[in-house]
Amino acid sequence: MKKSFDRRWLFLAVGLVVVVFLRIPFRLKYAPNQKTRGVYQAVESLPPGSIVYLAVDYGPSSQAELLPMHEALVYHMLKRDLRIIAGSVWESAPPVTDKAFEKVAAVLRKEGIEKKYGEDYVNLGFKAGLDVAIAKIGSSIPETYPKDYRGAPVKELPIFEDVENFDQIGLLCNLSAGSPGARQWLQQVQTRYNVRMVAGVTAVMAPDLYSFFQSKQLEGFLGGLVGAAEYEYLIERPGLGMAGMNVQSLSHFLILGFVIVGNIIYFWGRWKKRKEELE
Amino acid sequence: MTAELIGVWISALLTLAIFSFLYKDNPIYKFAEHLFVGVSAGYTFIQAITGTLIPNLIDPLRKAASGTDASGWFRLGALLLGFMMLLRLVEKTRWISRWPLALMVGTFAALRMLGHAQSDLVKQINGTMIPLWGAGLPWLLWEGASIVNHIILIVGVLSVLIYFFFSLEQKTPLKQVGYVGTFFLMVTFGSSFGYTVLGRVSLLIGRVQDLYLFSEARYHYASLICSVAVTGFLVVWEIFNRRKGKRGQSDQTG
Amino acid sequence: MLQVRVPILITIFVGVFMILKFFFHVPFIKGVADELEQWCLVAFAMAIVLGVANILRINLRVVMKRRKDWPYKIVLVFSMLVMAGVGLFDLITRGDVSVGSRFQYLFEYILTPLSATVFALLAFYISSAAFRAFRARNIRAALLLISASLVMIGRVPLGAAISGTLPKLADWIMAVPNTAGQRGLIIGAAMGVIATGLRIIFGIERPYLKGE
Amino acid sequence: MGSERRKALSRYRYFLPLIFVVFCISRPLTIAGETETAKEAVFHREHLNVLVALIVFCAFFFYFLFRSRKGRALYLRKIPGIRAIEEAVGRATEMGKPVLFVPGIDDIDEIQTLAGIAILSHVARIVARYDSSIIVPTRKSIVMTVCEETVKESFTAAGRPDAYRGDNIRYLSDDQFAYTVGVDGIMLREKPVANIYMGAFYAESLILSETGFSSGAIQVAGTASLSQLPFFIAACDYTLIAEEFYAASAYLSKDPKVLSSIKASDYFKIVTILVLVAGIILVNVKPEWVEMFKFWF
Repeated sequence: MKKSFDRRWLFLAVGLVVVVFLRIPFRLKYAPNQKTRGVYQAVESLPPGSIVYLAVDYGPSSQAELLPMHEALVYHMLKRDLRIIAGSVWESAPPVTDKAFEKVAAVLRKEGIEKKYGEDYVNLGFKAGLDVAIAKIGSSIPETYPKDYRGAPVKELPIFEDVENFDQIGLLCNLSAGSPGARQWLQQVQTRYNVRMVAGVTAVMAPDLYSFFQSKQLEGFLGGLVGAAEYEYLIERPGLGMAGMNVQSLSHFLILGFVIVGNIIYFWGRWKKRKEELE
Repeated sequence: MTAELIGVWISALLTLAIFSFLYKDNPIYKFAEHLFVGVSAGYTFIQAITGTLIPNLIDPLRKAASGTDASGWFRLGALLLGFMMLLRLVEKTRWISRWPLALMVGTFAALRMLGHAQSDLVKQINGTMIPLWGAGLPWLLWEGASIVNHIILIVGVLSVLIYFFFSLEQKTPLKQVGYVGTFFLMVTFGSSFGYTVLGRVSLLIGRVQDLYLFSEARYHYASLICSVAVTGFLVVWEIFNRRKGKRGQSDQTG
Repeated sequence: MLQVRVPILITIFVGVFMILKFFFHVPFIKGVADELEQWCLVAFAMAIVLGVANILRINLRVVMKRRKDWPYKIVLVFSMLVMAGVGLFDLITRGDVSVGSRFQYLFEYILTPLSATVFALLAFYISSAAFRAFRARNIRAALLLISASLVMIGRVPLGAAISGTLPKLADWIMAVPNTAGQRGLIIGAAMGVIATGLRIIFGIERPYLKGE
Repeated sequence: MGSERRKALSRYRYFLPLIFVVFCISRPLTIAGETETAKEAVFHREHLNVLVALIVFCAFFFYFLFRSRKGRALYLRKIPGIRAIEEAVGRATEMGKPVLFVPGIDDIDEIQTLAGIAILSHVARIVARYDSSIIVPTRKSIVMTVCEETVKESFTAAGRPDAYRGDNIRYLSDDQFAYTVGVDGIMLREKPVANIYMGAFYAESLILSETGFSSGAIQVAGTASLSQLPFFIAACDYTLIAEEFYAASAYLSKDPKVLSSIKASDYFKIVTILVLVAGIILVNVKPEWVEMFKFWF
């Protein structure tokens, strides 16, 4: 085994693949799995006018993974005339929520659909208290958030006309990058109030959610950028997720190649050493 | 607009400065590194004030002082604890800080222990009591409940538990079961490795997408100019180092 | 006595109190336990001052003695003071540090790109680890590698393009053997937590004050 | 302080939890009748299972404690990673380089941090005995404080209070990656030859172990953070997995009191497995009883 190999060649290879292929898109075949389809079907199944509670629990450092699916979900929901109440128990999340709403509203405006703040969507902002805050939101939304992120009393907002708690919420959708996140929402709200729930999480968190999907507590979930891309494919609106998919695919194969080459070198070295010992 | 423009330029420069570490440890990187450590320490400091001290200490005390909620006075105890922590700064009174430390350790050890016992132990055992026969399950399925999947699940959980058995003597048959457990552990680690690769590559894609965004004309090609500047600096620095002779040992990580 | 015994008794007392709160619904116990939790949070926050003092002490000493890399330490201390100063200034003048404040500006354009980029470095390190560290030294290591590879290619569209079975296989690995291993690990770890927790509450293990 | 009083106090130490256990058992019995009618039950019924588990655990614990006091040795299998810690410190001494100990990146409210610090106290003692030095970078200021206390006490206990250097227990930064970068810097510039990672880890595990791997240091890791274990397994010489990690401080201390808690968790595990198997059989044979059985979980 060559010890003197400079690992910076590997860095260069990865860097080049990402930088170059981000600008050279090619068509890929998507086969969204049950979890992704579950999220899509959950959103599709809601009658227009239903209210979705969007729990945004991630900050700018996880934007790369979660913002694409965040935008796709908000787009899909608003386009289907669902109304969204968004809140967060992460301090750095509310600006991200605002950003996603503004961006999607602008896109819809271009398509000729006008969506209004306070009527079709609202950002409640941050609530301190971690798990405890989630439990409180579960018992009463307007009591936990007397004012929205812009300081307006929520009871005066049209969207809150007949919303008290999760009995009036059609779907709970959680986007999370850690704890508190999907697990806590499952424990504190989904189980207690038996509300329908879907989630979108970072890839590192995704393996955790398989058992909740199996136990049918979650109707579906999106894992990482791939989940976002599959969702964009389902709603037929390519975005940041699909834009990154070719690089994502190629990088995985590149890393797989590294593993294979590394092992070939390793076994070759072992074989040579054994041959030398025999001689 | 100008504030945003300056911000974008700073972001682009700092992003590239951190990436320059991939070449080797260098002054630009070190600058960014120390900036990062400093800024985040300052950030935490402010977060502690706005996130905890104001809502959990000052607000209740203020309420108590104004007479609306007398129970707020209890928070003086918290203040006292905090001050006891700060007494560490003086050598003579250092030991006093052990009291609040003991309090915190005791509180959280109990809280976590109970939390784990409830959510991890009990719930996971409950989740593993699954039907094998009689429930009309299909034999084999890719997704969802099937007899084979359930058998594998149960065997996996039990064998991993046995692997963690510390009183196990050598050469007992149980040892073999524990060995099977390690197979399950390795598959678990492998799959979480796979998913982690997925996530990290996505983050890199996110950064590069940002750099492409910053290289647009409206930002005056910030990332392009910054990358030329960073590369230029590295070249000059490298030449300067070589001239200085070989005595300067490099901090190369490669 | 005051230095060793009292802390141990405090730990035991508080630990038992928290356990009582978990099992019994008595308003008095609940009230005291909740208040204790709040005290801990506040003491935590006040300890940040200690951290800052520590940073100042260590770095200023390096600067004074002109040790290696001392100019960078000035950058560190200076940026910390600026960030904290801007935050305090915002707090006093605006009353918050949320969107639109100078503090938020520094956060968005300095801290966010820095931390996100360091995160992104992980993609490079993973590829290097893949090449140099992930060896099929034995059957178990081989198993780790094979399952990692299947999940990696099964989850991306390019893998699905190669064969329709790959995504299914990747999903099966995640849902069945992975879940089994996770559960075993979680249950085992919970027992470790209980053992450690009890040791601490009973005062047998006191990491913060060893020796008597 | 008089040894008499110390003895009395140390008995008291076990007495308190005992009172608690008795209390726990007696309370629900006396109030069993009223719970049905009371609007808010005094005893949290849904937590009964945890209570039973804790009582079983404590029972095993006291049984083994009692047995070990009688002088019977407790057998535990060997864990290679734990021996490796001592070897790593030994090598650091030979080369005159420091040992780096990372107590995870979580705060003191995480039990993994506490377990890591318990291990630190043993490692620091070995370091003091070998007359080597130890660097402990921390991410939380309270963890720093606790580590200071721990290392100082360990050096004192080893008879080398003079060798303790406060500068080596450092608070780097609260930000995860600023901290990581700081530890990387220590690895590159101060070149420790033994890196020991014990505690809760997140994304930084890969960066730390990769940098350590390329610097050629001996690396021993221990964590119960499941998603980070693959990286430690790949890049470290030895890794303590989940429960092994929690047991490590007991192994290192060789104190019968601590060891008996490991024994207790082993026997508790047997009970768990039996309950699990019973549950699975019940689910299949008498599904109609399952709800009653599962009520306990």
